[in-house]
Amino acid sequence: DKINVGILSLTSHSPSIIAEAKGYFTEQDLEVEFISFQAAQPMAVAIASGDVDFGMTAISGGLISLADKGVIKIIGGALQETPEIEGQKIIVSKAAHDAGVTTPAALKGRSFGITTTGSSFHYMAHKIADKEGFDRAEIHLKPLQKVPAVIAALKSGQIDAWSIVPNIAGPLTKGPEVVEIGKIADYIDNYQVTTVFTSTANAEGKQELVKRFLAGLSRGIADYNAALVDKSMSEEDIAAIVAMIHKYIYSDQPIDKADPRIRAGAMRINENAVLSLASVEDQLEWFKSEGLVPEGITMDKLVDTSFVETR
Amino acid sequence: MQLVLQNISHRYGGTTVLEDISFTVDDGEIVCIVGPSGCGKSTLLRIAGGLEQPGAGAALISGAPPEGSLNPLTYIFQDFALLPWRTVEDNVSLVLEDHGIERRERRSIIADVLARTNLADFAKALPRQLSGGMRQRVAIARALAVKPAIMLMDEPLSALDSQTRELLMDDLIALWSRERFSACYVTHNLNEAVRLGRRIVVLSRRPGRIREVVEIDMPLTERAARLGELETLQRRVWEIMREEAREADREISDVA
Amino acid sequence: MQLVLQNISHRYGGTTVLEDISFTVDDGEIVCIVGPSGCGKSTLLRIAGGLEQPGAGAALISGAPPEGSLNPLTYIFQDFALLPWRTVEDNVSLVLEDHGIERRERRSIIADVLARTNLADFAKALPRQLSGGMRQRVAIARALAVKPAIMLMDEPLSALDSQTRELLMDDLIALWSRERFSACYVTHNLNEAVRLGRRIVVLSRRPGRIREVVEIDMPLTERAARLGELETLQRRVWEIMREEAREADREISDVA
Amino acid sequence: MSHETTVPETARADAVGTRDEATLRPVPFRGGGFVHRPLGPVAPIVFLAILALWEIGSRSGFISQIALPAPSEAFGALVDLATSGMLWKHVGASLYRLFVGWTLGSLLGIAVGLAVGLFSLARAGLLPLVSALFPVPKIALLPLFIIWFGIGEGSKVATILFGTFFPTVIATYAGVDNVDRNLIRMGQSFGLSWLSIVRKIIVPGAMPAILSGFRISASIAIVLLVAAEMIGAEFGIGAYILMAGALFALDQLIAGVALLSVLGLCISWLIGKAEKRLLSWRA
Amino acid sequence: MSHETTVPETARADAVGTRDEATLRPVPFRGGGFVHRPLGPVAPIVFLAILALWEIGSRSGFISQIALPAPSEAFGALVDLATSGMLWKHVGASLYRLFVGWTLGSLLGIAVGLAVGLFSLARAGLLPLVSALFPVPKIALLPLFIIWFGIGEGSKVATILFGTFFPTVIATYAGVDNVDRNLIRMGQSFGLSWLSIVRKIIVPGAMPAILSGFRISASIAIVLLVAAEMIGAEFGIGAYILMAGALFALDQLIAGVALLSVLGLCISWLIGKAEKRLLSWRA
Ligand SMILES: Nc1ncnc2c1ncn2[C@@H]1O[C@H](COP(=O)(O)OP(=O)(O)OP(=O)(O)O)[C@@H](O)[C@H]1O
Ligand SMILES: Nc1ncnc2c1ncn2[C@@H]1O[C@H](COP(=O)(O)OP(=O)(O)OP(=O)(O)O)[C@@H](O)[C@H]1O
Ligand SMILES: [Mg+2]
Ligand SMILES: [Mg+2]
Repeated sequence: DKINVGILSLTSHSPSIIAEAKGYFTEQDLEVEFISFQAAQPMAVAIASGDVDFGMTAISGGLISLADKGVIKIIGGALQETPEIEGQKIIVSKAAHDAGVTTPAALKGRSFGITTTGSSFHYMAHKIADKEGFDRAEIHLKPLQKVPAVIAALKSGQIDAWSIVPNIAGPLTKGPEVVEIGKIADYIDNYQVTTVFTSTANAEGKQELVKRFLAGLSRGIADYNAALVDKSMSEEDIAAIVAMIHKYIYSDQPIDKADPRIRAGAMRINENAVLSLASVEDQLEWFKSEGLVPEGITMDKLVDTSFVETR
Repeated sequence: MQLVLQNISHRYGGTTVLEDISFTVDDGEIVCIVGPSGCGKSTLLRIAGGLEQPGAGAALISGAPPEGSLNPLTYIFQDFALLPWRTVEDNVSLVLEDHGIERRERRSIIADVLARTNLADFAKALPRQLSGGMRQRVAIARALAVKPAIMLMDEPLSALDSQTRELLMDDLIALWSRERFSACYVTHNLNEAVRLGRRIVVLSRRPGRIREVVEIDMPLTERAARLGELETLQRRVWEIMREEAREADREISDVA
Repeated sequence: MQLVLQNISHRYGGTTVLEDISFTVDDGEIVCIVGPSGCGKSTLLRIAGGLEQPGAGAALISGAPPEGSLNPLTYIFQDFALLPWRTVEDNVSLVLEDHGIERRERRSIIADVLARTNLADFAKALPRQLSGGMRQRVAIARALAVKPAIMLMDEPLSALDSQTRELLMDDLIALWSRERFSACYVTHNLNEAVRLGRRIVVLSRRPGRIREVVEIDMPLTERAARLGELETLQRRVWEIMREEAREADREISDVA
Repeated sequence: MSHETTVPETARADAVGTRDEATLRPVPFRGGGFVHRPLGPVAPIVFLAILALWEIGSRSGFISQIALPAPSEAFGALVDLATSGMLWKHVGASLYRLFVGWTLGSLLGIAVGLAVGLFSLARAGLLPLVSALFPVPKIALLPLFIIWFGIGEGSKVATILFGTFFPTVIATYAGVDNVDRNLIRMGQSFGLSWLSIVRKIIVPGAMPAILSGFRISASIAIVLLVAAEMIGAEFGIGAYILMAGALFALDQLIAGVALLSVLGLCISWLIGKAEKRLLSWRA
Repeated sequence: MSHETTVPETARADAVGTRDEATLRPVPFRGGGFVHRPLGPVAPIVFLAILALWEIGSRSGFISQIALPAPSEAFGALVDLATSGMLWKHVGASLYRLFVGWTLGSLLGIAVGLAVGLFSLARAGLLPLVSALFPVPKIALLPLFIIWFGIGEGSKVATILFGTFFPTVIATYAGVDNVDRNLIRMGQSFGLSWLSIVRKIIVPGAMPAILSGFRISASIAIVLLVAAEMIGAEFGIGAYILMAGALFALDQLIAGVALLSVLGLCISWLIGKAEKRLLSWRA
């Protein structure tokens, strides 16, 4: 069967690329075409409209909205914060650091970069505020649409703080403009950062296809974790996998430049796409509490638990 | 063919423009209509040609149009009304195209009328390349192409400078001498009226009523030589109109 | 004050427009310039008024302008050249504002010239509310406001219909009888030329050369009564020009 | 009157002077058409009909929920916005940006446009630049604007300023070019100073063109509001629309777009008023 | 000639007929100005001067690297793009979208514009809708466009189609309205059929307005290219610019913007050619 898989230019989307390159999807009798997106929200919309079959992104307000309209479903988990692997960082600009923002507690009254309202960054900012015990409104959110825009704003000191995955945070904190002040893991337990999702039509009408996709993906996830997170593969195999990924990610840079970027700070992706329901529910509750999604949406409407193991 | 205007009145919105106008244009006769600005001359001519429906009264025709006439009542406009994107010959062709005349015959009609108006050399020229006088000649050629029974001319010379007007008036008189067309000729210019008109219908200022109808018995071709007599006639018409014209001139339009 | 044109020639790009024109406008005298379309009449007048620099020759003035003249050489344009966004009085005011005349005096000058041109009732009207004849009267009032020594008039009546033209010609003659202004009066219209001119300079078609200068000794005020004599004169001028006019009319412009 | 002489002269002569009452018939009417009759309240009826059809389509499920929300839902979103008091915050923020950006852009544009219209050197030097930069999409420049003007009000105002500057330049210089040369010549012939001619003849003469340029620049400014508020805007109609898009809250999206539409109508109404006042001298 | 009669009659009489050669003096020149002299190659000189200054500023560090790359770098990016063969892929993809979207939008726009221009009912019903939808920013509708037209070429073409449709409608109906009523009346007076009048008088008469509408719609189409290629475009100049912007690769960004500018110039040159051919009848 032919399926379309949406990807973003982020290393966390590598498992499906690996699965395709290594023929795991072909084994499942799936012919995969990758469709690149600049942002998560259009991918969710494209899945709703049936242009794309499967995608993997953070849970956003747009995704929940579409789930509420009964057109898409979360079917598995992907990136998740785990205690033993380095997780997302809270970073601040040099200027803010000099002004005394050395711990997340000092973010009260500071500006915090996000891409769009209802994005995972928005969630993280509020979770920090909640845990540090100040009002959510006291952290000033600056929607900047795109990750690179946030980076630029942070580097030039136009915003004070941001939170981001380690492979982006790493290179930033190496430079003089950005300082790390904390970890997201301290504020959110077992944060299910990204999930696998598909259209309701697929989840309900083509369950067998979904299963085959997840099976192929799971093998890709296993390879990804082995190669980049646990580094339990031989260097040759790792290099081969990096080369596969490079076809889609950082493809505008030569392989020798892209290679370290791909390897740096890879985060664990749940084996067999296991899903943390607790984290998803926490996120859903937050969206509801902020009035970003319709009141009536339930976990049942958002998640189809029949495909993967949950915890 | 005759054109008969019977008790025509007309109003635009609240203002009466024409009141109870009746006269007849006989075959082979040029009737001139003069009157001050805005007295409704153009409106009257539009009614006569069926371009506008009169508020009261009727424009009637009697008698059959001459054989082969494609458009018995044909206009000649003050601003020439040539299509600027068509050459001279195509402008003439325009009015023949809807009549199912075959190409060959159309071309011969066009050549004929252009020759009769001395325009043969200009067949391929665009209107913008021609002087005002030549443009009006093209409009006349176009009118001739449809073999009209009666020509309705709305100040055909008033967009031209006075020398060109003089030249065209000579042409018109020559044309009339050859073809004896009938015409209803609207003008401001009393000199034109006395040079061309068999009768001159003098209108009052708005609302236009017939003030007087002046008959001129002198044959058209003799008039150039008897300008003195015409001068007195022209003076007489001007005396009738002078005050009306002055009033019309001093009218102030909507202070909106 | 006299205006002296000496051997004026002018060319635009490759085409010679004027060739070796010389004549003089004496004090209190109206000189008419007639000639076929495009022969360079307007160009000549622009040169006379210092709006254009002649290719060769010179426009000169001799004698002092009358006391208090703000603008010795003053134009009256064919298209009236009124500012459409100013009322009649403000249009007159425009030409006084740059001369440092104080407000009170300005108002009295405006009232004076409007009264002399019978425009007092129209002081607050906008140009668009006026008929063409009234607009040209405003332009004349504006010209009077700067106390000109010589008026340069470029076909001042040719944008008007012939009845209004007749009325304005009467006004001009009355004005001249009172004020004896000198003027250089360009026109196409031979009737105007013989009614107004002390001398008529007849130009050939382009390049404009002086064909003939016709002197008319009859006093202006008598001319209305002696139209017969003028008629012959007009005929004579027309005979001189007819062929030139016909040629000019049949000229085809750039086939670009 | 004929092309050949086939019509016998006698037939003509017969007709002269005789009026055959029996054959009197009216001149056929052939005018009419090609004019616009006012048709009464068609526009509101069409508008309401579309809304009604849309509502019915949505309710019956014919128009899918994810394709388009029902107008009533969009209206509901608008009411929510108003009751929560956020409406004024959003509208206020946008109006401020529009006002500042548009005013500065227009002033600069008029100044440059006058220079281009009056001085050959300015025309030769600036006009090609203006023509080259006018069609550059402003969203493409957002990253640069962030660097140049920051993520605060600066970049938002600048986006709108840039968007309004170029059309105003073009409208102004075209207006100056279109001022009747005869009026300028008249001014010169009365010895008016250069400045008087510019102030009293050229500027008022170019005013209709400048005002109609305002219409265009105002709609461009409104269109650019969304782009401008992409960067770091908490409030503003554009930010509201972007947020609605990100959350896929189509009711709010439509509500926001309707707000922009209404804003555009209001501004063009205001400009219409200004035209009526300033250009009352026109027919 | 004076307002009061203070000037003595004798002073006048003296002057008549005497020409005082000594006082002969030229008429003061007061024309001139307010015309545009062609100044030779000022535009290219200004353009080159700006590029040179910019380059020097960048090299000397006066213009910071992050604020603006040197023009040579942007040119380098363009050369890279060309040598890698990607240039044609990007340009080709964009041209295809522009062509299809603009053609469909223009055809539909002309059809609707003619209907609005010719029929009172269409005018009353459609015109308010067109006016209301024209100023809606297309980026605001992107999420809807994905649902309606998918993420393939559909939504990109639709964005451009929508962008070009409305201005074409407005240009066309305004053109029809501006056709000389006297020409229409002439057509009627010669008994031309309704269709003949529309085909031979109204359409050619509206052509100048339609063509100048094309100029506007073409630049709008180019501006919208960036917005259109926001959704799922791998290739295209807009996609290239967006990618460059996302990576803050300012040299590529400037290169892409320059490409758009050149594209705009080419299209307006083509339209100029078309105008010359189709409107050769104008002065
Ligand atoms: N379609 C129209 N709607 C309303 N009023 C009109 C219309 N056509 C003409 N009028 C008015 O009717 C009056 C007579 O107009 P008409 O054009 O017939 O006068 P005219 O005698 O031809 O004038 P002119 O000598 O200036 O050509 C004028 O006051 C004019 O403003
Ligand atoms: N500024 C100009 N540049 C180039 N050619 C010009 C210019 N002004 C006038 N001409 C040309 O010079 C010739 C004379 O023009 P001018 O306007 O002086 O003639 P005119 O006698 O006033 O004509 P008309 O009787 O039509 O008013 C014409 O052929 C005209 O095309
Ligand atoms: Mg009329
Ligand atoms: Mg002239």
